Amino acid sequence: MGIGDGLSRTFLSWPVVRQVTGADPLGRGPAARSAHTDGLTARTETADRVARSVCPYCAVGCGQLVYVKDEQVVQIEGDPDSPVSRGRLCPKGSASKNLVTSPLRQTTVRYRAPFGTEWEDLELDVAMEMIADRVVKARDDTWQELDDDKTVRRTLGIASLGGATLDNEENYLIKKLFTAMGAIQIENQARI
Amino acid sequence: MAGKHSLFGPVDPAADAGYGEDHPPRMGFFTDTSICIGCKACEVACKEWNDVPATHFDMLGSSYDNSLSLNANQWRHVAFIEQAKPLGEQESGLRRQAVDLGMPGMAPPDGASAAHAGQDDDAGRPDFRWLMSSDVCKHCTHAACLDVCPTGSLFRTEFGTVVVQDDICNGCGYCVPACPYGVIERRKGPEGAKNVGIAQKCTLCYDRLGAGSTPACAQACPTQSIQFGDVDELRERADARLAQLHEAGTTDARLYGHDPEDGVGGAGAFFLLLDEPEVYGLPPDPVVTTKDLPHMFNRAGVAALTLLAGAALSFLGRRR
Amino acid sequence: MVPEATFTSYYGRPIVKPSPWEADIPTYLFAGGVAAGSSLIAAGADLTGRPTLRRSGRLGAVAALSVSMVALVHDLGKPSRFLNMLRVAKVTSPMSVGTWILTLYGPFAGAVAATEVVAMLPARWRVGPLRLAAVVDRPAGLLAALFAPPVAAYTAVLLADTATPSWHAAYRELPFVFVGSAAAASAGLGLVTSPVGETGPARRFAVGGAALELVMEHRMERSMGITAEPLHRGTAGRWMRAAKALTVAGAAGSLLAGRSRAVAVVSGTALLAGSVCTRFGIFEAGQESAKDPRYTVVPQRERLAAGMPVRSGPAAPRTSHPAT
Amino acid sequence: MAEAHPVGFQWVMEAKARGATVIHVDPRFTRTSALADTFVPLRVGTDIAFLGGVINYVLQNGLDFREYVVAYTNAAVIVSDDYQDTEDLDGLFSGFDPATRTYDPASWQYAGRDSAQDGDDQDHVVQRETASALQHETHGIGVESDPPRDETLQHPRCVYQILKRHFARYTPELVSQTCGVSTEAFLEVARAFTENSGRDRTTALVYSVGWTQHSVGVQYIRTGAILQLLLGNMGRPGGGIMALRGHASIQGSTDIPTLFNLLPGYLPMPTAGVDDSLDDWLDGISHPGSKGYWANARAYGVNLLKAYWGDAATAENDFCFDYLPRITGDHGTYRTVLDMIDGKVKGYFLLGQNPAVGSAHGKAQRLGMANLDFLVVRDLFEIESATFWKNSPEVETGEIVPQECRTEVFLMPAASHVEKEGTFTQTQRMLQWREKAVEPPGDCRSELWFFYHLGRLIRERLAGSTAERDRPLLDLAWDYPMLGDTDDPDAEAVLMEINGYDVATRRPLSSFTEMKADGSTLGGCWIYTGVFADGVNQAARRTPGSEQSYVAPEWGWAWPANRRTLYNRASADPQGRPWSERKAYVWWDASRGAAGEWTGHDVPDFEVTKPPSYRAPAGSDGVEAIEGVDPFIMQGDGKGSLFVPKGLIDGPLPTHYEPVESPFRNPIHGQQANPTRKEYSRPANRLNPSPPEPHAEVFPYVFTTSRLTEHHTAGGMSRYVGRLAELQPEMFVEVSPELAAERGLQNGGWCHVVTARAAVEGRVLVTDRLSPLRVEGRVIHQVWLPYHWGTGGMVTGDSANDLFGISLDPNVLIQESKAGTCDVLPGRRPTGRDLLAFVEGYQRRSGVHDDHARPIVTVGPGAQAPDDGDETPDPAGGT
Ligand SMILES: Nc1nc2c(c(=O)[nH]1)N[C@H]1C(S)=C(S)[C@@H](COP(=O)(O)OP(=O)(O)OC[C@H]3O[C@@H](n4cnc5c(=O)[nH]c(N)nc54)[C@H](O)[C@@H]3O)O[C@H]1N2
Ligand SMILES: Nc1nc2c(c(=O)[nH]1)N[C@H]1C(S)=C(S)[C@@H](COP(=O)(O)OP(=O)(O)OC[C@H]3O[C@@H](n4cnc5c(=O)[nH]c(N)nc54)[C@H](O)[C@@H]3O)O[C@H]1N2
Ligand code: SF4
Ligand code: SF4
Ligand code: SF4
Ligand code: SF4
Ligand code: SF4
Ligand SMILES: [Mo]
Repeated sequence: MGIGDGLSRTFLSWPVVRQVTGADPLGRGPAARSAHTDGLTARTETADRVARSVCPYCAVGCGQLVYVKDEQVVQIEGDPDSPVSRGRLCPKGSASKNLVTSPLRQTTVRYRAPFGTEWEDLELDVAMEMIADRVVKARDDTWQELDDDKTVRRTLGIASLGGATLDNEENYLIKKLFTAMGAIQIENQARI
Repeated sequence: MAGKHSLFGPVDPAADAGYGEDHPPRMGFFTDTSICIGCKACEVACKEWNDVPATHFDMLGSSYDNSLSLNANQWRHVAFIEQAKPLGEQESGLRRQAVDLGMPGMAPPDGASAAHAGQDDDAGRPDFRWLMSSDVCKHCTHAACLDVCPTGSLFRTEFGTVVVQDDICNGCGYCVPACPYGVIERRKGPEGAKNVGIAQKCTLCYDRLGAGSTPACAQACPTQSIQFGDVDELRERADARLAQLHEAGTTDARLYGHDPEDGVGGAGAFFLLLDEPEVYGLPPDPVVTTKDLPHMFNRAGVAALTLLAGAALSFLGRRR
Repeated sequence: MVPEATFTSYYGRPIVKPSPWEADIPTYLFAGGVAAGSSLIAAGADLTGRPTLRRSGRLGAVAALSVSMVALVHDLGKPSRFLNMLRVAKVTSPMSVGTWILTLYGPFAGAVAATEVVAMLPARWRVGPLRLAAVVDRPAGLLAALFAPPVAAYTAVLLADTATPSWHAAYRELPFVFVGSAAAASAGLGLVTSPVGETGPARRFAVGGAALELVMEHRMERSMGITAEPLHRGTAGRWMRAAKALTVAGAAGSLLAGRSRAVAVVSGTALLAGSVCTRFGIFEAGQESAKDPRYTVVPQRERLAAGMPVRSGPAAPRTSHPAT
Repeated sequence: MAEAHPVGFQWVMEAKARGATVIHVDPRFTRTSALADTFVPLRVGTDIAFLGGVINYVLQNGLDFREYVVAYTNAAVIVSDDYQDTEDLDGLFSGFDPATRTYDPASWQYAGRDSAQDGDDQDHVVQRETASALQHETHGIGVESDPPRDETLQHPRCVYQILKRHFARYTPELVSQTCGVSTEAFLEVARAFTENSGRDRTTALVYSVGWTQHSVGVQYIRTGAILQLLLGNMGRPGGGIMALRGHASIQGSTDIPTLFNLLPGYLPMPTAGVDDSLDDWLDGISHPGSKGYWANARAYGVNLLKAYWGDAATAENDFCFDYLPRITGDHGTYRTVLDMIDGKVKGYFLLGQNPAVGSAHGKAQRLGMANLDFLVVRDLFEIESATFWKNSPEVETGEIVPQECRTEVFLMPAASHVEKEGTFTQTQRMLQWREKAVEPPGDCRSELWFFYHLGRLIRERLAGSTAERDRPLLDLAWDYPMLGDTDDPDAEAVLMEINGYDVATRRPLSSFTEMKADGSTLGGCWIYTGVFADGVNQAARRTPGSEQSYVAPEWGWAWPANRRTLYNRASADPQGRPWSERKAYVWWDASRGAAGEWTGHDVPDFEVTKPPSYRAPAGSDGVEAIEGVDPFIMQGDGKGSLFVPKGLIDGPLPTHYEPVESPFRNPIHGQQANPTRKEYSRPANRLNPSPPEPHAEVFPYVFTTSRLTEHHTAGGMSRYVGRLAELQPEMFVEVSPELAAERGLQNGGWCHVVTARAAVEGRVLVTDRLSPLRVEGRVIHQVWLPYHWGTGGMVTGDSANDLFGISLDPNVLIQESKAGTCDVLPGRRPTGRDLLAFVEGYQRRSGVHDDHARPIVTVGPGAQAPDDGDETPDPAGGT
């Protein structure tokens, strides 16, 4: 019969027997435990690796530990070693796993054609080529050599906004490329 | 081992449940609400760790509390109480106020005076405070939920905490009305979520404790309003903190649930509050229902005998 | 009426949670009572030679038991795990105790019902093991009757052993109310199903049960303080008023039912209905008392104000803060 | 701080536990107020008056830290006798030109300086256009080293006395009248501030965007700086001014700027006609004759150019200086958005920013995006800025018709912070390296990948071009090691380039002092040099905090030179001794080294072997001119600036101006609001009238916007994340019970807030946390809104930013999004076309409907004249 934790378990592991024979007659503790309970482990223990990271939300810069199992992020929590945060995270930092694993994350390129009413799909490399074409064209079309007789060598036809969520290395390449391109309306959250 | 305090009174719950004397120390929480900033990190961290579903997407209009209560999908709940109340003043026992006390919009000060904003030089500081407090399962020394559970799903761990075994619970729901704090609840949904139909509540992160880690909520708490540790030591810390606050003039600070002599034999998760418990949605003098169980069974036994006797008498009577 | 007590709460939200139970559970309470009472009646009828009353009692008991088991399983959040109830035997859990009581009671009630069915078969079919029926018949019936009173009584503890204010506060009297109700209802069933010639004990049982129920219910309310309020309000109030009327009427009727089969049927039905109403009324009142923080806070506050917090230690209560 | 920097707030709580007094000054009672010892509600936009009152309290009662003030600030310096104060000119300083609404700072100079030979100065008009104050954040002021001084501070024209006169009017009564703060509360703050400052105690000032998002934002912070200098709190432990910055790497994106006016390391973008040659550009930075480390600007500039253009950059071609495009004025984001509406911009990249929700004047943002050739949105989610053509409020009103909107949109999925490696620079200038945990899903890629490959594709297209304009792209040093299957550039290699190395040996530089101006070293951001000291990624250091001192120097790396507190020389007295034992931080130890060394808990912000007694030889400049008692080593005179003779657009001292939209007449001066503010007056940017204009009463209430702990900025990282979305599921509006009664608002019901731009709705939250204030004898209601909602995500709602128009601080071009006027009505707002008509009705009633130019200057010659605001000439000019 299906008494106990499964057919394979023996009569001796029937909790009632354990109640009668053990130190837990009221069936509150050891007698009541299931095999599953005995096998519980924290997933931080079973992770394949832990990456030391930093919270992506605000500038406090709290330390995060990112636990990975089977190439999936299984837990993100505060890094107790961090002298900034001492292992603590606010609700946003605590929601970081939910952020990176959110089902709403965009994982494919979406394209909206001029006058379009819906998104279309686009291969990543096609999109890259198309963007490169458009940059080159916009730059050519709006190139400005002089302004009021003063040399400016630039384009005011290309602008960009954003950077505060990005890495220093990324901002460095962004500014470097745009500057070489002659695009100057490069802005980010520091302005707002 | 079952003993004279197995149903009521101070006891080491893990030992009483049969873990022997060399079980690890009892672990629990001291939540010092006087330093809670109401950030809800505890709510989020708990949900992330325990994969508790999000179900509630309506604004409640009750200050910043949109999580409603402790329930199957909310194992930590941060209460927000806005009070027009003179600071540092002593509270009387029973407040002479209406049910909806402290709610936004209650008792607006005289429109014209605007005195509570501290406009008039002699009006002093704003007589207003915003209390925040993160509530959780109390991991009672005498846990009604555990006592009444007919399947042994709820059990006492070696750390003295009270945990549901999801693989055992049959959803009888008995633990729900048994809890004197209204903590545990059967998960109703959402569809597709795990453990629907099963009683759910804080496990005090039993899996993490086993791994030597701090519970997710306490680990996250930015201000250490939630302090995790050995209950005996936390009780000392709480006493010290209370003394410190009283000395500093915060006379309305009081401990809640720390007393091993109280109705649940002391809570494994206890609190420092700045007002009466019921202001925070906590019962002022909770008692584990099974304290009265022997008496109840007694009465039921007499009743059963009465029934038996009644039946016998009915048949013993004159045959008609 | 108790004057409206002033109290504080958190946005008027409940403190304790109402049970997640629905109509299943009062149905279970009712059916369990009917089953228990019926087994007693059946045993009495068996011993005193009232075959129809015996049969109706035995079959009624097993039918009611089946209803109660269906209701119970239906109520489970994970019905597939019904048998997990038998994992442990917990004396601290009225539901576990009840389960084991039912486990003892059920087979006997079932067996004796089976023998009754066997007895109804044509004699030539009663061959082989079926012949055993005649042997086990009376012992099984007596054992079922022995285990029946706990079945009727434990459900009161089931409700009372909660933090639901109007249930817990009733714990002293509720078992009597429930056994009274069980007696009245099962007797009602007997009145409905048996010829007047056999129902004398049932009528006495009915009157006694009804009286016990009504008297103890009255005492219960007086001892409950503010938590009696929900018994008078809303749906619960309507159930309770109907219960009282039906039970009184049913009891009165059963005094006269000795002569008229029709009166017996009507009053028996009234008693059954009265029991249903009692169970639903008390169930509902408890649910309501849990949803309103007043019933949790006020009694506890009163206790504190009287300087009598619940403490295990020495008489002088340890106060945790100046206000208590 | 508890709301928006909760984990940082643990340190405030810890300080409080150790006995610190915590004071919170804010228009509304927040989570921070709940934990503060004292909460002082004030009217939004009046902090200069409030702090000015504290300064006045300090000066009137002689409570300044005199030894510190004399030695370390410019209090003793004597200012030109041409200088006239706002006290003399009713709210203007000397040098104001009403036509351009700019100041000529010549009269603000230190005495004895011949401002005529001020050849290296950028034109003040240009300065305002180019947000030059941001450069001065680290540039320091270009003043000469040795101005005349009166160390008794008695000279009537010494800074101290000017300050005293300037702030004399900021009495407790005036503070009370202006800010709506009780004099008692004000005095409590003033006392707490002063009693907790000095040798043995320090007071820290913490601010964030409650101070910056004003048309006088920079001067707010200046006021704080003056106070902290007067009380001797700068450069000392537990003191200073803590700017709580915003996003994870907002500091990094300012240091290595994606900003129009800056290059990495706060080098300015060259201005056409000003920075014509490498020398012009570098002299403009180093201010020859000034003290300090900017004297080495040539090395920093050359290293950057070498990092950009590698081998192509040689001494002969001025290291490709001509490859840098030139700016000609304001190219800020708001200006650019208006240009988009005008069709001048073809392509727009959004790199982790959501202006459709996050930037002021949401409608202008969205209409601008609807008028592009192409838009590239790189984000984790399908944010509003990517879907404006589909579900924006303008689609509802018919202002954007999808079938008629020509913008081509590419939504490129971005890799998250765990899917790439790199450094963030947090608010205390500390770089922390993140390890990559997993590969990004699907087509998600890092910006590093995107920009590297975009550059590669563009260069491929231009390969073989002989056009001169393509040289900067073709000569670009664009060669990084690739990692993994997706060809990700190696972030560590990029960080190495940022750090800089010896070109010949590729040895990483350990300090910017190793940078050479001859092209033999390169480095992309001089202030970051040292992050790769000894070839080790110092930003990846993770010595547990518990195993080191409280300064925690071995966790991450802080610029410059891993220094955790700037200007920490000031933590010792002029002789180099700690001001007190309790507050010892960095001090001179005569027994160390050959002839003594600076030492202490932190890396000394001073040449280690330069003794306190060092005096500069006459005629010296640069680092040599920094004397042993000059802690502010980036300033041209080595002193903390109480008075700023140069570098600020709107005056050498802060003075109270009303917010651009205010129901009140400026109680202090005839000049109503900041006269030099940026205001783009055009039909699309109508501002509510303020006194002395008529009809201000149409918008009787003050509103302000800010954050909730539970959400993040424009909501991309919270409204799309269930765990956060459920915590604050709906847009709401906080009002006081008094206002609720006045306007019939029900808690939990709906209301809508109206300005001349838009009406937005939200649920009502009636709360005592907002209280009416009494200002100038009138009761004023303040309304509060969070700005986190938009049309996308799991929880949607109206965007508070739709309520704002665009008016900017002149120094840094940051919008005034902390103060506006509005009306509040019960119920839901009209929808569709009715909404447009509804808002237009308000415009009519308030008189801003017809082509409306508002007076900006309200005193002196030119007062009350309609002002067209700041339109720049059509830039799509010559080729
Ligand atoms: N939870 C959360 N944290 C965040 C963010 C987030 O969106 N959510 N964003 C991050 C970013 S990008 C930034 S920039 C920071 C911003 O951090 P904060 O500046 O702290 O953020 P805010 O909430 O916008 O504004 C702070 C306070 O300024 C007050 N205030 C408004 N006007 C005035 C005024 O005139 N005077 C004074 N004294 N106070 C005024 C507001 O009432 C508000 O309480 O937060 C970062 N951290
Ligand atoms: N009314 C009002 N308006 C304000 C303010 C205010 O106080 N009041 N505050 C202002 C301030 S201080 C700020 S900073 C702005 C913020 O405004 P925004 O910067 O526009 O808002 P965010 O929602 O932070 O946008 C950042 C976006 O970056 C995306 N993201 C995150 N990580 C990455 C990444 O690694 N790569 C890429 N490509 N994308 C990523 C996120 O999904 C998110 O959509 O709002 C400003 N607007
Ligand atoms: S955890 Fe919170 S406080 Fe810390 S960095 Fe992240 S968002 Fe900021
Ligand atoms: S608080 Fe309730 S759920 Fe928690 S242990 Fe106690 S009785 Fe059980
Ligand atoms: S619902 Fe589950 S945990 Fe609760 S009492 Fe029933 S079996 Fe036990
Ligand atoms: S201890 Fe664990 S399960 Fe309990 S509230 Fe905290 S995080 Fe949740
Ligand atoms: S995490 Fe800590 S501070 Fe934040 S709400 Fe929870 S208990 Fe309060
Ligand atoms: Mo920000």
